[in-house]
Amino acid sequence: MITLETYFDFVILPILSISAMLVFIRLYKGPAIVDRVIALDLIITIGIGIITVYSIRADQQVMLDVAIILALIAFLGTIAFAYYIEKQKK
Amino acid sequence: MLFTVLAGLITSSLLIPFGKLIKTKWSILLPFIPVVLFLFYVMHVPSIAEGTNFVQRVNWVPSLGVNLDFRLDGLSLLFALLITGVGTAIFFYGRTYLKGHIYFDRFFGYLLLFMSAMLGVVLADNILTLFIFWELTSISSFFLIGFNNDDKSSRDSALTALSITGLGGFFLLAGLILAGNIAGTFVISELFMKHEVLTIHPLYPLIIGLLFIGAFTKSAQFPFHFWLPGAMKAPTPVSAYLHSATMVKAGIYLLARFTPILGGTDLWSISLMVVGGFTMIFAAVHALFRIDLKGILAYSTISALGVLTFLLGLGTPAAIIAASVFILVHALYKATLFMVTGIIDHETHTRDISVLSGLRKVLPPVFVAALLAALSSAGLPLTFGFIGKDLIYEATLHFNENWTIWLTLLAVLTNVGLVAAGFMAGIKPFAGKLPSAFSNIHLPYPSLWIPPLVLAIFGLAFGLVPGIIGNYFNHQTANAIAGIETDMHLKIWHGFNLVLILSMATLLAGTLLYVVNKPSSSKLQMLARFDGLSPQAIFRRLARGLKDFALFFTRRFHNGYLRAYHLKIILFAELLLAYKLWLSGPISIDFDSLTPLSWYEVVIVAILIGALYIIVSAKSRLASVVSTSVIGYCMCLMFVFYSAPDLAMTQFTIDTLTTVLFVLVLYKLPGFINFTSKTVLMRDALVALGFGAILSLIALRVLFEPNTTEISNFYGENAYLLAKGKNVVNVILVDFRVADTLFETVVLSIAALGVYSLIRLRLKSSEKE
Amino acid sequence: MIDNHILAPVFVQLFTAVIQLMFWRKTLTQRYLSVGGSFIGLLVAIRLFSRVYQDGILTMNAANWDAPFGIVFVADLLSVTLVLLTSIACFAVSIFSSIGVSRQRMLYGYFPIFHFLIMGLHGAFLTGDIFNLYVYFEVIIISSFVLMTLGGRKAQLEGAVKYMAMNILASMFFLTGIGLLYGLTGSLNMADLALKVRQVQDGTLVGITSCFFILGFGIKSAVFPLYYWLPSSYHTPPSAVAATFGGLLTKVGIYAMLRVFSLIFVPDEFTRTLLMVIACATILTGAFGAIIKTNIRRLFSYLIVCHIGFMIGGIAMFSKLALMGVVFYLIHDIAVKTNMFLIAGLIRQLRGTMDMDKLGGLYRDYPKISVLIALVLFSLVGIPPLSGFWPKIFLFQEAFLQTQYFFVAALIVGSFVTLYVIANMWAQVFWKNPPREEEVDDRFAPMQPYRKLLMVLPIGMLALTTLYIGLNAEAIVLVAEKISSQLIDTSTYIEAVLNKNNEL
Amino acid sequence: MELLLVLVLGLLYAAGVYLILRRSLVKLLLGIMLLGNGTNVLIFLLGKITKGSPPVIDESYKVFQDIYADPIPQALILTAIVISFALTSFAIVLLKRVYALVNSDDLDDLNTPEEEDL
Amino acid sequence: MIKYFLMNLLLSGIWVALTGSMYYTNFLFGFLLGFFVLWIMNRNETDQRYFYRVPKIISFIFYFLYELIKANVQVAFDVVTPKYFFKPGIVKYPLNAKTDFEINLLTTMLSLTPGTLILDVSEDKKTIYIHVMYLTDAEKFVMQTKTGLERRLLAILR
Amino acid sequence: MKSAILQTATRYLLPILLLFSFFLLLRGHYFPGGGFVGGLVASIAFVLHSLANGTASTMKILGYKPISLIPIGLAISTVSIMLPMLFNLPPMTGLWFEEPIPVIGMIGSALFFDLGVYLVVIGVVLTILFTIALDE
Amino acid sequence: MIDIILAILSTVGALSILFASIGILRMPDFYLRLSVTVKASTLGVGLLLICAAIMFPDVSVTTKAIAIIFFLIITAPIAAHMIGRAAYFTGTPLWKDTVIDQLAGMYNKETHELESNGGPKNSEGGSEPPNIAKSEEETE
Ligand code: NA
Ligand code: NA
Repeated sequence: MITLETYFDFVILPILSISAMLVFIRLYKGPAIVDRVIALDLIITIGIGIITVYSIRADQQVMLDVAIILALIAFLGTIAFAYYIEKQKK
Repeated sequence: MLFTVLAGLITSSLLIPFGKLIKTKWSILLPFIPVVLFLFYVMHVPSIAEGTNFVQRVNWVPSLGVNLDFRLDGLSLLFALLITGVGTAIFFYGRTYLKGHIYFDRFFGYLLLFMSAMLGVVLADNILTLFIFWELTSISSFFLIGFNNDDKSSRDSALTALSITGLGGFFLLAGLILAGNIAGTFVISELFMKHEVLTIHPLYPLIIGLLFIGAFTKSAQFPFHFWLPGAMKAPTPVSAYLHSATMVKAGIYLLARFTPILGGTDLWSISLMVVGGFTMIFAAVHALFRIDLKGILAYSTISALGVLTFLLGLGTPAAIIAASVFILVHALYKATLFMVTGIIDHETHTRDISVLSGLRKVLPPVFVAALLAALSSAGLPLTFGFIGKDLIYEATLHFNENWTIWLTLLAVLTNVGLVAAGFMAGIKPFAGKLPSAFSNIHLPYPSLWIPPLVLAIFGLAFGLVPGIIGNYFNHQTANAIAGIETDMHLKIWHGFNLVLILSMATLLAGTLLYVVNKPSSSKLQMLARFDGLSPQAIFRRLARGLKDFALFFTRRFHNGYLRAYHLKIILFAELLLAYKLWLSGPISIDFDSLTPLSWYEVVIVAILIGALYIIVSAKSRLASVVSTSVIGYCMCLMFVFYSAPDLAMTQFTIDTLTTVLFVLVLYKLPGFINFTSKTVLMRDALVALGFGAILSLIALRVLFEPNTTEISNFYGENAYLLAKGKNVVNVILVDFRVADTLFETVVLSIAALGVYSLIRLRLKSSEKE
Repeated sequence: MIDNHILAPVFVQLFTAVIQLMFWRKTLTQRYLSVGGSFIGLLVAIRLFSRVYQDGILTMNAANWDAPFGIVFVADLLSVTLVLLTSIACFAVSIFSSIGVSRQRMLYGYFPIFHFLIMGLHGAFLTGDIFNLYVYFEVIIISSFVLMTLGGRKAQLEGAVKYMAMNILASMFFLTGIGLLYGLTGSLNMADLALKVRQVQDGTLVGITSCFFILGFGIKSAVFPLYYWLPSSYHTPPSAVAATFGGLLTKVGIYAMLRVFSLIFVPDEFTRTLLMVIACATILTGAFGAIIKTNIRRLFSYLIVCHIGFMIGGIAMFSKLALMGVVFYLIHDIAVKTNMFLIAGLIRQLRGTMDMDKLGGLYRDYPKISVLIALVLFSLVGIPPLSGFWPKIFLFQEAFLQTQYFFVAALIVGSFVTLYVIANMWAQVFWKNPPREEEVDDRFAPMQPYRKLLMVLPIGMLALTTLYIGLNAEAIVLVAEKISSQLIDTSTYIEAVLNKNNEL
Repeated sequence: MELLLVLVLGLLYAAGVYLILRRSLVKLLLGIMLLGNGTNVLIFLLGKITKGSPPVIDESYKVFQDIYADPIPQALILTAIVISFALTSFAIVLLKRVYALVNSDDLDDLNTPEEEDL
Repeated sequence: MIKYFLMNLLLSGIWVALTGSMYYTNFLFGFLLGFFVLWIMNRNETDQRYFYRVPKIISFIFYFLYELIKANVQVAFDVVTPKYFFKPGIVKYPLNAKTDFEINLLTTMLSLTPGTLILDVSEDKKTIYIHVMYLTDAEKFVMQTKTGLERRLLAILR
Repeated sequence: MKSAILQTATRYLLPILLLFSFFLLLRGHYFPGGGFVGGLVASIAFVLHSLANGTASTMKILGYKPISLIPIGLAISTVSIMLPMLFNLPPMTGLWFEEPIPVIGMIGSALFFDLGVYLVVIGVVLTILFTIALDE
Repeated sequence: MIDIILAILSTVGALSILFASIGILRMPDFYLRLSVTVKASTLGVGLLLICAAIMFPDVSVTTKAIAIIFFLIITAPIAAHMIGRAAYFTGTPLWKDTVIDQLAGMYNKETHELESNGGPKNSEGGSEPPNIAKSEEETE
């Protein structure tokens, strides 16, 4: 019988993992630095998803604390990149 | 005795604050120090003559076996008398010689230091104490040779002298320690009993080898002799005192002192005979070519030192008697000749014997002194030198049958040279016509010519009445050297025998040589063509070669390129670790004990590896930074998977901040330029992968090694009960291991201060250092 | 014995630094605080030393957790001796800095960081926990980076980059070693590790782990072939900073090596051979470098390398006698090397340069200072009976006992080169007249007398220390002997740390 | 899975070493950071990893009821990470100063000849 | 108005306390119950804005979710199929929204709806520039958004 | 570079992040968090503000130079560590109030220590970033 | 019942994320990639978080999940706006089939200020041509 646990393990997490891989390909390819930056941002977002699912699977809600931090401050990196990509051109 | 040794040291250090005072008429106090010391030692003569030895022991570093142990026996006393006696003459002479010199005080400071050191050497009853004073003589000699410090050749000579004697000193130290180790004591009087132990020890050759290097360098034996002529750059009193009468004899003293301890073997004798023999003839020949008075004296000194070494090598009682007398003979006439040279130099401003002549007319008392000394050096009957020479021939003639002729011939030839050299130095400047340039020369202060005259008269007196010195007390010197009772009977007249014939022949041949030999600068230049083969040149080439090699080596290793340093460090680490790993055998992996593999881990690791590849190959800085962030975030996820939420949080926040920082700084920088060739890249890649592989293998091995979890269990059990926290990692950070955390915040603070100052602080050019 | 106050030297420095931070930009106050703090630190260190000398090893269980569960601080004789010497050096440098460091640098935190550095050194000597040691190493590294770059010229930045890169590499090796050690034993307390390492089944792994410590501490203590950072950087910072570095930093590496290799890994045949090869190569490397350098600080840097070789050789021989030599040398070296760089600073003040080719005339113009300096220089050379001489006796003795003739030769070469370069330096700097008299930039003469005094006083103080070490060698030998016995027989240390005094 | 971490740490060390062998100061910095990460992974791995059991005691209990991850390596790595951050940030600023001074991040441009010694 | 909201929260809190169940659905239920009670009690008050606004907010949320899902499906379809159907462009959009908060909320909403993305706001905060994925006609897009999202949003806020 | 959207957002993100950082600080002893992460999050809040509004305006909010937080934080940590010595306990020993306090839990010297760490971290990160940002 | 809801929610969430990933990989220009990814991923993660909120009985988890969603919703558009604007600024090209670019030339080159009406007033070469790419190139 397919339980929710096995569903998470064999469907959801693989999908998320594959997504992360795909995004990484974009990060690898670029071509522009901004492409890499958004790829990075997306990887972190996917990371939040993975952590969420993982915390469900491991029955460890403390892991969600990590996700909070990711959600709150990940965009700082993106903003920093944006800020200085512009500054570089100036 | 301790006080006599320290007297000079203390006065010398007093001269640092009171130097100005002593430049005034108070300088008259200076010679009284050696005078008092001399009298002190003279008072000991009777008891020593009776065979008593004086011992004084003061603890200094007892746990090391280094103590201020002093012992006065015949050998020490002879040297102590020489040091203080000749010292007295030199102090009187020097006070006038250097009158008004701006560094008068420094000069006497060094001289006093030297006197102390020298007394220490000869009195020490502990080989390490002896060494301590030995080195001090080198140092004071260094300062005295370089006394005219604005003259480059003085400085160079001082450096050469110190290098040679210093290097010898370190060998000597090694030798002494080795001997002390084997014998189990550093006390000389105890070492006498260890003769057997030391001489049969397999390391015996090493001991005496090291000892010889020390003695030969100090006593200017071939091939280390060349520093001594250079040392003549020192003011003349110094040459007279250190470089003829006393310091250079320290090596002889050492050999003599160690004769009863280490001597008596073929190795010992033959080495000394070969080195001494070669040195004496080599230097005697060289002396004949000099035109500088000091040069002649320097080479004849070397030759005389060779003679002494040679005699100690012969090692028979006769030879030892000869040596113990010759030490005194030589000191007296050589010091005199040097002082005379000093006066000549002082008055005529030249020391070139091809220019000097007829000075007897203007400097009669000086001439008398010089004449007496020259005759003593020539071994004219009735002088002390005659007795010395007699004893030498006595020694060579009565050595081993097979060698007699050769050894005697060698001695004769050397003496012929020395006779000629002595005449060149003592008679030549005074003979002949007085050039007009020198006609208005006046006799200097008596304090300048009385000391040499006194010494010269002593040379005559001891010759006339050899018994007063020789039989009375000098045979105790010989006893001390030989370690047994010697049979010494010095007489003016031994009767008409082979020795006398040889003496006369020597004198005759020497006089003839003096008459025939006309040293000139052209001859000297001819000789200079062979300079390339001289030990000095060889040493110089060696030194230059060493310097070139040092330059090459230093440049090669420390070439200024950080990456090259890293490469060497990493390669060294790899070699070391790979070797160890290879020794440790194959690895077995217990797959069952591993945690199960999951999809997401593989993907995260794949991404991490991809990011690593981007960093390694990136052409753009920002792409590298983005990839570094990716690595950080992947690590963060790994930490989440493997139950480390605190780590994940910290890694993530810090990574984000680092990214911000990087971006803040990097946006100005241009893209990477690839400077490096493909081969280098390949090499580095191999090195890097090798390092990674080694680390992986090590980690793998350690991973399967069982360990105890006592401490982490303790933390788990007590985190809440005792430390009142449930997040054990945090409890560790703020309680169990709070010391780490406190100082970690200090690290952070320092970094912030550093950043602040690095950016803000702009020094004015005047403040830059 | 338990004593809750053994961290006092650390806290004194920490407080000094923190209070100075509160007086940010008040340079005069900072100067007073620095000298005052250093003085108190010195008193505290003396007290601690005498207590340990009399009562034996003192321990303190930080946060009241018994070893091996918490971090334990251990004051054994080796630690407190080094703490004492560091305090002496700190006091001297602190006085020197008040004149020898520019006001601009003080405005940007020179003093607090200097005290943090000293604090790190004290901590490193006193801790009994290997990871805690790592933390102090980092305190030392970061504060030395900052001191090195403070107001950086290009050369200083160059030096700092190289210093930084290689020292971080050293930390990496060290930390990796700690990780492996934890993996093998599950412990970090050094005394506990001493026991647990012996229980590790796979002995080769212990050997491998020890290599990481050799690498890490080897870089720290600048041995061949890991020494590059030292001659790349020590000639660049202000002299007061260079003095702290030259006197103390490489010695922490030696200290750590002594500690770790006596307590945790007792050197096996391979390690000893390796260390001996390293020692000989280090001596030669330092000697070669010293011969060719004309800048006195570059020359001193290589001399440091050379003399590190002496100590490593002693560790390689690892016997009571050899370690006595190492400890004695360590004591001597801290006092002398610190002073050497202060002297370099003074020379620069006197002449405006540190290049021997341009220097000269000091003996003519400043005879008394010259005599003072000569004393230090000849102590460095080891002219007997000055301080550098004594430890060589031990080293020679032990080298002969263990038939390490290469080491004997290296010792002779190293000693000789030291003698030669120092004598040459004397001839160049003091005897020779300056090649261009008109270019002499004497900044010392116009200084106010008390400032002159403040510059010379620390040099004199350290010289006196050196003189004491040399002339009263007996006292030092006794200390070295005790330390060496403790290093050879670590059971007292282990008992002192791990004693279950609750159960007694 | 431990083997994965073994691979990761090896590659981190390798990449770090490769980068510190380059001429660019930026790469040097990145290399140092990677070496730091490699060391952290090594410590983490050798503390014996476990999944899904953080060393946090459950709210309703006073001691652990189940196995839990070894907290010591985590605390050590936490300290190491913070220290690395301190060093890295200082180094990054050093990079900035170097760039301002020599107008490149090429380490060779930073080399100062001995003639410029004080 | 804030008074009502706080009152409502208090009521739902009391409800949770009374029932003793901390489960969030219980809180939600308590909130709705409280809203209903408040509405009943204050039917004759003049200020009825709170009671209008809450249903408006709820309906807006549903509107937004609907738009979100619809557009997401559209984009998802476009993403996975080989052919691209979109016609992207950057459109200038004059704002009715005045305050910072209004602008911010609007831009967030727009950005979160698939197919549109705020690139920038002009310096005088009168215009925003939107990147639109499916742009047939710029004017038409502006009109649709004005009457759709912006109007509804402003209705809640004002 | 100025972005109205970002500026408006930081107006409410700053308090949220600060609040969150306190939350992390206070609960560190029981859940993941603590002084380090708390301090980092707090400093990120200010960094974000400075990116949006310029460093000068952030400095205005802070009132003091961030560098002055460093000695304060260090002093708090150090004092909390040395306090036990007054009670003749080894330094760094944890001291606790008898009764737990609601929300925070047990109050002890560890919390003060963590507070010191928190302040130091904020001081450090802001000093570093602002110094660089102002050096343009 | 609840399991089925969870399965649906999680599947939709995961697929959203997958579409975002495919989008960022496939979309022809930067702006399209950005546009696709921001919302899809936010939606996806949001749904997964809702799953977590339902799975864990604690209120704290629910509040945490809501907090995360809230943070994502407010931060993601800001990040997108910032990076999009930076990209436009640095001349990241638009796709070749882009219909219109009303932003072209609206930025003041020196001050980076954005005009609102009537196009560029300052002379400076007048209206710039739209920044539409012919092909993808490395632009750094
Ligand atoms: Na949209
Ligand atoms: Na924590």
